[in-house]
Formats: sequence, C-alpha cells, structure tokens
Amino acid sequence: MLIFECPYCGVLADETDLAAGGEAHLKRFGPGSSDDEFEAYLFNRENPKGVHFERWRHINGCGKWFNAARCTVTMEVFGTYPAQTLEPPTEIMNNISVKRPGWKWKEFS
Amino acid sequence: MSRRFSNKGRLIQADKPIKFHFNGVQFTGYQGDTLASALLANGKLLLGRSFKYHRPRGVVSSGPEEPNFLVNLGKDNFFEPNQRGTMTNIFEGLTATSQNHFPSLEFDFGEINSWLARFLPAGFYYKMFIHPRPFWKYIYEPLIRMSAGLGQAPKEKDGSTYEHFHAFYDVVVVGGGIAGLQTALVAGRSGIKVLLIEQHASWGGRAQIDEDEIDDAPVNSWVNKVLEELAAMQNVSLRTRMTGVGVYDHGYFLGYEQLSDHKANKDGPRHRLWKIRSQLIVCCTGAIERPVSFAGNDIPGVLLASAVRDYAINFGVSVGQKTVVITNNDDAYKTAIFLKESGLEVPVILDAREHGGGEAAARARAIGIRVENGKVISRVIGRKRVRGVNVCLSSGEGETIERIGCDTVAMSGGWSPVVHLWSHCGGKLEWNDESSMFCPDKSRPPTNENGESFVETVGAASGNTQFNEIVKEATELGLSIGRKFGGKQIRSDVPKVKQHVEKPVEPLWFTPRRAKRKLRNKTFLDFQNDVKISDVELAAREGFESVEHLKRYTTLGMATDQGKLSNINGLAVLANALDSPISKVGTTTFRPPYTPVSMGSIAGSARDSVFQPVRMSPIHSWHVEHDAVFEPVGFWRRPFCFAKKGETIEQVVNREILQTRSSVGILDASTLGKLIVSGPDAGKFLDLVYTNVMSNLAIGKCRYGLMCSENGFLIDDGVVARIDENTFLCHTTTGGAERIHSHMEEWLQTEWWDLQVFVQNITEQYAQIAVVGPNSRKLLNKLGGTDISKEALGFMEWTDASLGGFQTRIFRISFSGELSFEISVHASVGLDFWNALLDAGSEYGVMPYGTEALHVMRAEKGFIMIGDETDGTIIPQDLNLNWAISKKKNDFIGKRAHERIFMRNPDRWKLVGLETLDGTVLPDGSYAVGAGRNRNGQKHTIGRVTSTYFSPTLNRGIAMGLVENGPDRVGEVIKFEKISGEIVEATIVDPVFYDKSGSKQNV
Amino acid sequence: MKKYSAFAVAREALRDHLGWERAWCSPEPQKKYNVIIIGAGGHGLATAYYLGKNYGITNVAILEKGWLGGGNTGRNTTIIRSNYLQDPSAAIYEKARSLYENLSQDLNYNIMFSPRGVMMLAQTQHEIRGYERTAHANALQGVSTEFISPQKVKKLCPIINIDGPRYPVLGALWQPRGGTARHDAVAWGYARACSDMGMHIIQQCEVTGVNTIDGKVVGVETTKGAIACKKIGIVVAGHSGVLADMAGFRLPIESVALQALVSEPIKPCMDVVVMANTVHGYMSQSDKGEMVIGGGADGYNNYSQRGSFHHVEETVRALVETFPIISRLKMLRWWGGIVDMTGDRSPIISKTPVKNIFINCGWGTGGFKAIPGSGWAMAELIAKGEPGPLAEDFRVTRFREGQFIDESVAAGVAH
Amino acid sequence: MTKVAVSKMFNHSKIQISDETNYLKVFQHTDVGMITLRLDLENQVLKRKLRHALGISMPSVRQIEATTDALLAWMSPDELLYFCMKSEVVNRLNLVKETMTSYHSLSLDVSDARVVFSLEGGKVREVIAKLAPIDTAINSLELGEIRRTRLSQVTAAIWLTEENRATIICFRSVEKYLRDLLLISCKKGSEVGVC
Ligand SMILES: Cc1cc2nc3c(=O)[nH]c(=O)nc-3n(C[C@H](O)[C@H](O)[C@H](O)COP(=O)(O)OP(=O)(O)OC[C@H]3O[C@@H](n4cnc5c(N)ncnc54)[C@H](O)[C@@H]3O)c2cc1C
Ligand SMILES: NC(=O)c1ccc[n+]([C@@H]2O[C@H](COP(=O)([O-])OP(=O)(O)OC[C@H]3O[C@@H](n4cnc5c(N)ncnc54)[C@H](O)[C@@H]3O)[C@@H](O)[C@H]2O)c1
Ligand SMILES: Cc1cc2nc3c(=O)[nH]c(=O)nc-3n(C[C@H](O)[C@H](O)[C@H](O)COP(=O)(O)O)c2cc1C
Ligand SMILES: [Zn+2]
Repeated sequence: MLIFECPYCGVLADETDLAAGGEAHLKRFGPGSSDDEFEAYLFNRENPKGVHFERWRHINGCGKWFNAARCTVTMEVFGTYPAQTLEPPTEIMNNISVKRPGWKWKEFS
Repeated sequence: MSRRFSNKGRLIQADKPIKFHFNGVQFTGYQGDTLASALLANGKLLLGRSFKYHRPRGVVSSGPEEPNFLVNLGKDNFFEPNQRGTMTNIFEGLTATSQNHFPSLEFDFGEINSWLARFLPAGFYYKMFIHPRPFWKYIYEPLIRMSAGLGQAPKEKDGSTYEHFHAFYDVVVVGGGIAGLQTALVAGRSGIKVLLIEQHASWGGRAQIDEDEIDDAPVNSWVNKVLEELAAMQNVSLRTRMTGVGVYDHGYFLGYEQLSDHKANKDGPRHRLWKIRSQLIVCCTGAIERPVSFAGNDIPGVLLASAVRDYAINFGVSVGQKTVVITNNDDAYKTAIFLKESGLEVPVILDAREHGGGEAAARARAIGIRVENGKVISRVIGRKRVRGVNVCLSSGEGETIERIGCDTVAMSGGWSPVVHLWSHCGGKLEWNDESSMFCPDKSRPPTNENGESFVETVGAASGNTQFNEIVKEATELGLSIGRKFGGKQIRSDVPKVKQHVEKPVEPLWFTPRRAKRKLRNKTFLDFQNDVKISDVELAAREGFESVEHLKRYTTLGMATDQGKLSNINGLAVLANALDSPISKVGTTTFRPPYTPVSMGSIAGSARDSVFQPVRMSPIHSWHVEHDAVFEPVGFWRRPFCFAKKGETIEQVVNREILQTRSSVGILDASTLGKLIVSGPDAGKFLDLVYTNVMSNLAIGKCRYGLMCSENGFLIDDGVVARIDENTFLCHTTTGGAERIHSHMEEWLQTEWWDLQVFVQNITEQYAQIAVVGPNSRKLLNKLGGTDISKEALGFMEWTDASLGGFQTRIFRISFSGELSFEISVHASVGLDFWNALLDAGSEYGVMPYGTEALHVMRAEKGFIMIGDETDGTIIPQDLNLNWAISKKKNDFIGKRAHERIFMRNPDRWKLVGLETLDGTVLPDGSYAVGAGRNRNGQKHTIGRVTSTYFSPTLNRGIAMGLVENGPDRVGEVIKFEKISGEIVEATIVDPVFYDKSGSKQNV
Repeated sequence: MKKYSAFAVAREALRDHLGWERAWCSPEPQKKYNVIIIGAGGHGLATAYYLGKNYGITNVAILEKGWLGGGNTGRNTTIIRSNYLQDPSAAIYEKARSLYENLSQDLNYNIMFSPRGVMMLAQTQHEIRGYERTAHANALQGVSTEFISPQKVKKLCPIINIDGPRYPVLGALWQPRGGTARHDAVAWGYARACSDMGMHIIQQCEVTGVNTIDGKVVGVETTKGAIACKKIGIVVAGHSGVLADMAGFRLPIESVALQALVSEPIKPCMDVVVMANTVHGYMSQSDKGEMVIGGGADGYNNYSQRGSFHHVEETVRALVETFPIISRLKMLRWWGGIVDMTGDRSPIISKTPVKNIFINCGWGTGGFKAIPGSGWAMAELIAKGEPGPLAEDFRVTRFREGQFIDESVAAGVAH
Repeated sequence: MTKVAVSKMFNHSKIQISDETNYLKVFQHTDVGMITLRLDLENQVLKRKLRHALGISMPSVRQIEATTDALLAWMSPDELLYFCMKSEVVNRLNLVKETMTSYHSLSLDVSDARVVFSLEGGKVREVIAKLAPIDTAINSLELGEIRRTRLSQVTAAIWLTEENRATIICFRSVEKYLRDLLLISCKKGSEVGVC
C-alpha cells in the first residue's frame, strides 16, 4: 500500500488518493513517425525489475500529475517531482546512484 | 475429569456466573471465561472433529493458534462458523455448536475415514478417481465435496455493522506482554506517538503466568503500574482485543479490533478495521509453544504445556487430575510444578534431553515429582480421552518401558517466535540452532518507502526467552525509538528481574527419535488437516522436496491456524527425510492475515445505502416520485423510462417516443458531461483532442466532435459550443465527464504543458433538460422571455437567455432528429425549471422520457451511441464519420494510430442500417454469418448488430450494425444467426431510418 | 512410470506407501538440449508435454528458477471458461477447456477438472448487451453458452442476492462446462508426464542470460551454468520483460500484482463459479470448502507478489453485497502474483526478433484456463518454427499493425 | 501556531441533520456561494490585485484564508476556491473576472456543483479519520489547512478553522451518499476514543 509525497501539495498522499499512470518521460511519436517508433512509444513500455520512473496523479487531491522514481521490487521511493519536465532532477538521480549503484533506465543512469 | 479450582483463576470474576449453551446443553461459566475454559471447567474435553479423518479432538491451546476447538457460534443474523473457542469470551445467552460431524460430536460417521486412513495418505486424490471419467463429476467429486469444509455456511444476512479507522503513529507496538509494555512505556515517555495493541482481552502476556517478580513486585502489579502510566500519556493509545493482522509496503499496518464479539449486547460496530501508517512496527508478539510429535498426540487431553498452565492459572481450571508432562525444555516444568502445588497429580515429567533440565528440574524433584531424563512417550492410550501413556527411550524405536496412567498430557516441544508480522512484507528469518527456532534475521528486515527497516521485534518474538534479556531488549529499543522519532531525552531503567538458570532446549522433532513406521502413521503434525509424519515422508519420497510443494501436497499448515502449531515440526520432519539442515529447507511464505479477519470488517461501513455512491441528478427526486424505472450508468441513476400503472416497459417506451415525435417530450440530460476549456490556446488544444477542427468554430455556434485515444479508437463524442474567443464548452457522454476531463488533464499536464489552457468540469453545476418535439418551441415560447425563433437561434447555435424568469443557456442541438432545445440552468433551480416546463407543456401533453426512448429515437436517426456502436475497438472511419476527421490537421490524438495497416484495411466492418425482411427486431448482439469456417473451424462472420430496437415511429424493427464492406452493399440481404442456430435475414440499408433530409430538426 | 489408480493406492497402502516413485526426477542439467523451455509454470510444462506428445521432441529441459508451479500457476483462482468474445480467444480457450475435460486421463493424474459451470452476472443494461453479444459469438465459435434469467441464476446459486437495491442481477452469461481445476495438480501432472518422457525439469535454476550468435540463439546462462540449445521457449509470465531484455528485444508487457484470497473452509454452499464484473469480484468454493476470491490488479509495475490493500477491500465489499452470507466468514489467507499485462490484455504466442526464440506470455489475469491449449499451440510453434492456426493471431506484431484482440469490449474482465 | 481567522459565513443557513443517536452534530449548509478561480499562483502581481479586489489574503499552499464573510482556499497550484454568501456570487464573480481579465485565467460559479457539510463536537477529527486516508491529528491537519482527499468512496475537501468544527465539501450528485455516511460514522456507540 504505497504512499507518495505530492510535489504540489506537499502532503503524503495515500495510494487511494492517487491514480497510477504508467511509465514517465514518454516521448510521443505522432504522425510522420515510423511504425517502429510508434509501436515502441505506445506499447513497449519500460518494465524493469528495479528502478523505474512512473507517473501518478493526485486524483483526489490537487489533480496534478507527478513523477516518481521507485524500485519495483522493494517499493522504495527515491523521490517525486512535477511531471512537467523532460528528465528527472539530478538530485533524485544522485540519490538513486547512492542506493542502487550502476542503475540505468532508458537514457538515464 | 477437569474441574475448577476453588480460587477460580486470575481472569475470572467469580461473582458473575454466566449461562451459555454448547450443542444444545446449558452450561455455566464466569465472566472472564473463554468458551474453552468454561467447557473444560464443566468437564467437556471432546470438543471437535478433525477435517479429514473426523478424529475426536479436544482443545490443545489457549490462544489464537487453536486448530481443534472451532465452533459454529450464534444464531440467525449473528451466526458465524469456525470461531475459535479459545478466543471467544462467553457472555449471557451465548450458543455454540461443534463442527464437522454427523450425526453428533460423540458419534460421527465420518470417523470411518480414520479407520481407512492408510488408504487416504497425503495426495491420495491425485492418484485416484481418474477412471472411469464420468465418475468424477457424478460420484467422486460430489463425495469429496460432501466432506468439504468445517463450519456451516451462514444462512442470513449479517446483522452487525463494521467500520474502518485511519490512524497514523510513530510506532505501533504489537503485543501487550512484558516486551510490548516495556517498549511502549519507554518509547511513550519520550513523547512520541505510540499505539499499543493486544489481541487478548487482558494485558501482560505470559510473564504473569511464568515469572516470579519484576522490580521486586509480582509481575501482575508491575503490569498494572505500567498500564497506569501508559494510560496517563496523551501520546499513547492502548487497545485490547485488537490484533495486528497484516504488514504492508510503506509502513501500512492493519489492526483488527473486535468490539462486541464478547458482549451479549450487539449494538455498535462489531469490528473496526484500523488502517494504520506507522514509521515503525514493533512486534512484541511472543512465541507459540510447539507440540511434540508422538503417536496419539491428537487425543483429547493432550495439550500444550503452556495451555495447561494457562487454564489453571488464568481460569482456575485443571484439565485433568493426573498430568504427564513431556518436554525438551525447562519451561514446561512450570506446568508440572504448578499442578503439583495445586494438589493435582503429576505422575512423571518426561524430559527428552539425556541430561535433563536445569534449576526447574531440581525444583520439580524437590516437591516430589518424578522426573525421567532421556525418556519420551511412544504412544498415548485412549480414544476420546487420554487414559495413559506408554513410555520409551528418547533415542530408541519406541519399545514400551512402562505404561503410566493419566488423563492429561502436557507437551512442550520448544517455542516458535511469532514472526508473521516481521515476515509479511519481506523480513527474512534465520535458523538458530541453539534455541531451535526460526528467528528474525535483523540484518534483512522489511524496508519501507525510504529503504529503511520499519519492523522490529522484541522479546520472545525475537527468539529471546530469557526474562532478563527481554526486559533489557525492550528498554533499549524503547529508548532508541524515542531518539529516532524526535522524542524527548529521557532516562528509563531496565526493570529488575530474576532469571532462573535454564538448560537449553534440545530439538525433538519426533519421539522417539527412531520411531517405527507404525508410530509415525499415528503421529499428527497438523491437527486440523490431519497431516501426519508419514504424510510428510511420503511427500519427500515422491519428490515434493520444496517446503512449498510439501505444503500444497499434504496441506500441512493450510488449515485455519495456518500452521502456527504444525509448520516448524513439519519442515523439520521434511529436513530429516531429505537429510538436509532445517535452515536449508526454510519456511513457507507468511501471508496476512495473522489470524482470520471477518469479511464484514474488510467491507467496513460500505453496505446498504452507502455500499457505493449513487449519483443523482438535480431532478432525481421528481423521477423517484413519478415511478421512474432507473438504470445505473456508472454511479449515476438515470430514468430508463417512466412507467405508469398497467403498462409494460415496451408500452411505456413506445408511448414516450410517440408523444415526443408527435408533440413534445422532455429529457433530464443533466448527467451529460460539461467541460469548460479555456485559455489562449484552447482552440489549439481542442484541435489536438478532437478529430475535427474546433479552433475555427464561431462564437455562438455548436459543433459535433469526436475524440479518439492515442491508439486510434473512438472514446467519446459530443457537441462543442464556443462561448467566447478563449472559451469552449465541451459536452461529453454521461460516463465521459470524469474520464474525458482526466484525459484532457493528462495531455495538458504531461505532454503539452506549454499550452495555456484551463479545463474545468462543471457538469454538476447545471441541470440540463432537452425539450424535444415539434411543439418544443411553442412550449418554450409559453415560458417566454427570449426570441427562440429559427432566425434568432438557428440549428447548432446557442444563446444565454431568460426563459420564464430562469437564467438559462439554450443549445439548439438534437439527438432525436426533432426540433429540440437543450437548456441548462443552475442545478439548484433545475427541479423548478423542470416543473415549469411540465406546466407550460401540459396543453401539448408534454411528458418526460427516459434513456430507452432516447436510444430508440437516436437509432431511428442513425446517430451513433458511444458504448453501443463503439466498444473500444472502433475507429471513427468504421462509423462512416470520415467527415468529422480533419484531413488538414497535422496532428490529433489518434491520427498516427489510424495510419497503421490494419486500421487502413478496406475490409473493416462498417456501419450500416439493417432491416429484417419480416419487420421483426433483430436479436441484440447477433452476428451475420458468411460462407464457410475460419482456420479454427469457427463459423465465418461478416458483421454484427450494434443497436437494435422496435421503432414505434416506423412500426417495425430497425437496427444498426457493422458489416464487412457494408456501405457498398446496401440492398443486399445478409443472414444473422440466433443462438439457437435459427437464421434471421436482414437487408442492408442506410442507417438513417427517419427524416433522412433532416427537415424536422432544422425548423 | 507407475500408473496411478485406486488399485495402486490400495496396493501401496498395504506396504505403508513405501513403493511410490518420485513424481518427477530432479537431474543435473546436461550440457545441451534440443529445446529449452524457460519457466516451469503450467504453460511451460504443457508446452514441453505437447512437444513430446505431439511432435516426439523429448530432448527438452525445463528450467525453473524456483519450484515448479510456484508462479501464477500456483496462486490463481483456477477459473476455467472459454466464453470469450473474439474468435482467436474463443478458439484457444475452448481448445484448452476441451483438453481439460480429459486431462486427468491423459496425464494419469487427477487434476480435478470440475465443470461445475461458470456464470458472469449482468448487472447493468450494458452488461446484458455485452453478454448477449458474447453468447451469439460463442454459438458460432462452437462454445456452448447461454444467457440465463435472474431466476435461473438464483436456482444455480442460491446464495446470490439477485435483487440487491443497487445492482440487481439482470441475468448472466452461463457456461455450463466451465469450472475449476486443482491448480497445483495441473503443474504436477504435466511435470510427471514430462519427466516420464525423459525430459529434464531443473528447479532452482534461474536463467540469467541468453546467448545468441548472429541473431540466432545458441544457449542460456543459468545459476547452474551455461546450457546450449537449438531452440528456446520463454514462458515466464510476470518475468517476460526481464527475459526479453536478456535476449535483446522488448515486449508490450507490464508486470503488476494481482491478488486473491480465501476464506476459512465452510460446508458446501455454492456449486458454481460466479463472476460479478460490474462490482469487480469473483468467487467459487473449493473442494476443500474455502471460498476462493479474486479481485483487481494494481495499476503500478510490481515484482513483489504483494499487492495493495484497497483492491481486496473493493472486492470483498462487492462480494459481501452480492453474497450477503459471506460477511461473517473470515478471510484466512491472502496473496498476490505477478501478472504480465499486454497492451490489449490478450496473450502473445509468437516468434521473436531473435531466431529460434519463441515467446509465450501476456496471459495476465486469466491464463490458467488456457494452459493445455497454450501449450498445444506453443509446442506447434516451436516444433514447426511457424505458428499454427491457434497461435497465428497472437503474434507480437499485432500491436504495430493495429490488429488487437480486445476482450474488455464485452463488458468483461479477463480471469 | 498561527492564529486562524474564523469566518462567520457558515453560521447562516445551516440545517442540523444529525439527531440524538449521533455523537457529533452534523449540519448541511445552504446558500453557500462558491467560485472557482484558475490562475497562475506564481503570478504575484495578479495575486496582489485579487487580494485588493476581494479584500482577502491569498492563501499559501494548502491554506485557507478567511474574513467574516468569505473564505479563500488553495486547491491546487493553479486553482483557488472562493466562498461567499450565495447572493453575492454574481457580484464577486464579475469583480474577479474584471480583475483577472488580461491574464490567462478562468473563474466560474460552482455554487450548485458542490454541497457543504459541517461537523461539530469533540471528536470531529476522529470521525473524519474513519472515512479519509489522512492523518487528522492537529499537527498534520492544522487549523486553517484544507485537505483534499476522499471520504470513503467520494472526493472531498475538509478543513478546520477552529477545533471541534470541521467543514466538508463534496460534489452535489453524491450529497445523499455523504450525508448517510457522515451520520453512520458518528453513531453513538461507535466512538473510537483515540486520535
Ligand atoms: C491472483 C491470481 C488469480 C488468477 N486467477 C485466474 C483464474 O481464475 N483463471 C485463469 O485462467 N487464470 C488466472 N490467473 C492467471 C494465471 O494464473 C496465469 O495466467 C497462468 O498461471 C500463467 O502461467 P504461466 O505458466 O505462464 O506462468 P507461471 O506459472 O507464473 O510460470 C512462470 C514460471 O517462470 C519462472 N521463471 C521466471 N523467470 C525465470 C528465469 N529467469 N529462469 C527460470 N525460470 C523463471 C517462474 O519462477 C515461474 O515458475 C490468475 C493469476 C493470479 C496471480
Ligand atoms: N522459557 C521459555 O522457554 C519461554 C518461552 C517463551 C516465552 N517465555 C516467557 O514469555 C514471556 C515473553 O514475553 P513477551 O512479551 O515477549 O511475549 P508474551 O507472549 O508474553 O506476549 C506477547 C503478547 O502479544 C500478543 N500478540 C501476539 N500476536 C499478536 C498480534 N498479532 N496482535 C496483537 N497481539 C498479539 C499476545 O497475545 C501476547 O499477549 C516472558 O515472560 C518469557 O520469559 C519463556
Ligand atoms: C485455489 C486456491 C486455494 C487455496 N486454498 C488455501 C487454503 O485452503 N489454505 C491456505 O492456507 N492457503 C490456500 N491457498 C493459498 C496458498 O496457501 C498460497 O498463499 C498461494 O498459493 C500463494 O503462494 P504464497 O503465499 O506461498 O506466495 C489457496 C490458493 C489457491 C490458488
Ligand atoms: Zn497534490
């Protein structure tokens, strides 16, 4: 039963106040993209056993989407941050490096 | 015979006798008794039947680990099966019956299984009942199922209520024994927020029974003193009858509080489920004594040594007059000594250890008890009650050296720490050879969201059985917790206790050590499920070597006690059979709940009127008063139709349609979603969200729009009105309001966050009413206030207007093909406006219509309905909606998806109208069949019905459907197949059945 | 292999059951096999079994990182039905169901297939329409189902509250020959039969790498050393993404926890399987007497076999409303499994970008019922190198092509 | 602890819906006007203008500001909710619109989209804790703080401007559900007695 700090409200929000939204930092491929790109974007989601970046929405709260870095095995949360960003804050990436040396996720490591 | 001591016992209120019934017979006990202690005091020892062999069983324990004494408790709406007699406090009027026997507890036909036991070893059913095949369904399985289950199924709806409670603590201390009390006390003194819970009705745990003194006072008075101090702390909460049942990720903890199970008066919630978040959970859950494995160890009268002691000290009940004690540790001596000192006979203590016990043994001998070292029980004599034991050498094969008469056997095979809560969320265990226990491996604790350990154990739960060490561990942990969670600096001393010198336990997995097979066939590990040593050995022999395979093959540990008594003994036997160390065999997975939890408490208060929210339109009360037949649409209730006495549903719907088409009808459309999309980039955004262009919509105008998912499928439709330069009002379907609002927010926040757009869901602010039919304008004109002529307010236009004194917004849109006005007013005046319309329309016979009439009318017009024509696999092109898909736009959600090969396939099924040759209604959901079969031998299909109705307007069945190349095949007759195989022929026609030119709506 | 029968049990009883052989052997791995199946769950074992039985390929190793049958096969609610809407689904699930009918005899192992009937309750107009559509489709697919009245629902399952104020039961889709089976026995029965054909089931052997040369597989790395092979079948359910990663390709799969629970055992009170999809819950009673209950899946990626509490709360809440008598039963145990969810919630049985690696996954919340059919189709794919008719539509490229097999359309959930 | 202004506006038009079987007093409020304001709350200039126009301080994150006849609540980084007497809504809405006109903003009357309940008594925090997955202790749900969360199965917002008195808003369509739920949750005999 997860709990995350909403980076907008600053509260610890119970999982039942949130909606899970899958992989974060998706790069959208629209018209003009290749079949490969489009398939990868829409279906071939990251599914790591370990460090993962994912989206959550504070649905019963402020209604805002945020991203979380979480371990899919231990549920450890390395940090949350607003969804309006192209890459995770360095601070969070550093935190992960301390706790999961050698981690890698998409183009981040 | 068992009996009650004159001094009654520490938990008994001797001045409060209580009458209760067991198996129809009235008994008397006292306030404070459990059902088990009260029946024991009344000389009842045979209390239940086992699951598989229906062997006679008595109580073995005094706590939640009890496998044998389960009862059907209570009556009617308060009936409950499988209630543990050891955990049920009696109250005036309690009724209970024993379980799993026919015709009676004393004489049970099922016991035949016991005589056939050798033919029914572990997993026998996997090897039998295979031939002949039909016998399985008609003979074998019914036979197996007949013997299923323990207690009876309840027959009535539950008469109790339940509730939940969310709570947040720095620390939850589970278990109110010495370890828990001291930990909570020390932590509490620092001022941090602490919850201390205890599953039993009273505090103190084992120490009050087992130990002499603490801080130079009897344990009892120390407990009371500590409780007093705790109770005075504002920051500490204390709860009894509350069990910690589960530990989950991120510090989530479930507490199960039983509020009225022990009371005759059932008012108030029965159970309260606490959903707790805690930074730390400290398990001071003690340890559970292990049975000893000897032949006949399941006969009534064989109990755990600690249970015999509990019944004597807590309830003043002696289980028997003559008790043989068998043990591999010093603790059980306490039982013998207490019994002897109470004037009962203890013919012998059999200590399996070659060198016997320590101080305790000397004390026992000193008061005249015979103590035999290196000797054990080879088998118990008796069937429904112990009559004696055969004694043999611990190291031998079981040759009887001596028979000793007795009516009770108190056994102790050592202790197993209660590590369940430690393990639920991934805490690991390590085998400790010295104490023969699986103990928490503190180097591999469960971790929380910060990656930090969040469960601790103290006391016997840590595998610590030495009193002095327990109080020290508790004090130290209490202090460190206080520091960790920012409490005040405090000093707390370790209480002074006296520690007797104990000799270490020696593992005793079965007795005697080289027991002959005959004995092992009679030695029970899992009492409820009747798993014997021989079963475990058979499983090992057959390759079920993993402890998880063993469990599933033999059902060891799968009974209602979840192996609290049996697991460790069982896996030790497995380890022995595999010749590998116990540490390598390991345990099965510990899963919540620690003890079973009522389903009612999990559901909480959500029943009857608050089972789920019902969403109601502002006009709901009118609908209820006017006999609306409601239909659930999501959480909304919408009138399906408005029935009048004596009408069938079909008649009602036809009446509503004909009235609307011929004069005027009104529809409560308030549930339709209304989203305001506003901002400098609103038009740009909507162009991305809708398949068609919205940015060029003129202010004051409306446009029908489609929305697709990124995967290309049609997800919603509705009319968009442009309010001003920056603002659009988007209508969605009833189910779509929240869904599409979320969809828009998701795209705005996570993809196009540079766009300046606000989306606001204002669905509930308004009541929206469709006024529909050729007389609708006349009706509205009667209300007056605004010119709504065709010239002033044309088709697909909207205006803010005053009507009959109401502030309204009128949209000239039509979902029925008639002249139609959709009018919204503030929700608070919705009902008034509705009534005003009814008044004004009375001369036109105005009547409300429901969703079914709405559906039929839109189908008559060939309008699609999300959820009918679409099902999540339909793209707009399938519905011939290409006109609403912009070719000009570079991008919109779903555009790229439409480019994929299968979506461009010209052979996709497309929308058409369908008319049966005989005018009947096509069966809903039916498929059109083509020639031949597909590669899997299934009949080849070429289309299907998506909507089908009787049209009262056309007086015939009409349908819409998706058909392969449908639009090119208008006029063709195709075959639909009913489930019965019967064929219904239908002609492919244009989907617009009524007023093809649109002349009726455009007036 | 000694045959199992009542007679054999009786014979063994007279010698204290000392004569029983191991149900399956536990050999050390050889250096090389023709085919390696990764994952000894139901699907992996069935694949191996039909490779041997249908194609005579027996030089097969089945590698299992834990204990066989310990994945989702060992933790599911055992519902077997084939009343699916879409043709490809109905074909493979019905194939599986019909194989289940004779599986005990086929394997000489009583897997207790119990065709007691499965009903899916319709509690909204929308559901009625969805199930009527399914019933029509099933008739054409050769799957025997019918849409039954509330009265018949009550007759078949007296403990249902059919006129609950909130969601009265309006009817049900009824598959009389759907039911349940003893899940562990399915794994054990297949394992015993595979072992009997000389295949090697190697437990406690985790695959840690996949070796390829020129885009072609040559073997695997495991915790018990490297093993060479000509072909690989990856059948690891929740770990499909991890294995695909080792083999260097990606899958449209996400792994999430799905939970189930059982009550304490009570005397038989429910003789059918009931699924109530509007309120999200389903329930049956096992042959031992527990009520077996399943519910929703978490929305977040998870490899921990534990789920979040609120799903259980929602499920139990719904079932207490539907079956009021269970309110005073007690939950005995509750667990989770890691299920592999695809983009359209339908499975994948497919070739992969790596030559001679074949994948079978994506059964998600509903693959127990498919085990024999899936094994059958997967064996064909591995043996022939090309999919047969049952597997063809489940190719992984369907996502790129946009040809989905979407079962959620008939108001259903897939269990 | 900062002193929190208490608005008088919820003293008007309240109807008690609880009875002697409840251990709290539960009220439903009518005539509450509500205006949703969407704007960039980082924009200090706009915020200052609004403060002048409405005569109420701008709440910081999760705070609620009060004057005698109005309240202003922080709802999200770009949303405020303004409460006033319902009869005042049209005026105030015009005022707000005027103030924000040259900014990317949105203001809407949502008075009829929501309903307002309040709880009074010694155990209001406890009763909320039965329904909401939040820590209702005073150091977590402070006076003057608004918390958006769920009450059992519906979304709601909750605040206390004085101890022993909580105000709750939820959507109109679930008014009956929440009313029933609140009354059930404070039935006498179900007191928890801790917090
Ligand atoms: C709670 C729950 C309820 C369900 N209810 C139903 C139901 O009612 N009806 C139904 O039809 N289906 C149901 N399902 C789904 C069903 O259980 C699964 O679809 C099915 O069991 C999958 O079988 P499998 O053989 O593919 O996977 P599994 O049984 O999970 O087997 C995969 C095996 O691969 C092994 N493995 C993984 N990685 C490696 C590696 N690197 N090396 C070696 N081995 C590896 C695993 O240890 C595992 O044993 C349910 C699932 C769950 C979790
Ligand atoms: N000498 C021995 O071999 C031996 C063995 C075991 C225990 N002991 C003695 O027992 C005492 C141990 O003290 P302790 O405090 O560690 O244990 P305890 O057994 O006295 O107390 C544990 C308490 O936790 C409660 N509990 C267990 N699980 C619970 C749950 N899930 N939820 C709520 N309550 C739960 C129990 O009801 C019990 O009251 C000492 O006196 C010790 O000497 C001695
Ligand atoms: C159909 C079915 C019935 C079950 N019945 C019981 C049962 O009667 N008693 C029990 O303890 N566990 C029962 N279980 C649960 C298992 O003990 C176990 O929790 C589950 O297989 C998951 O494994 P794990 O808990 O070891 O991870 C059952 C599981 C299934 C799938
Ligand atoms: Zn938030």
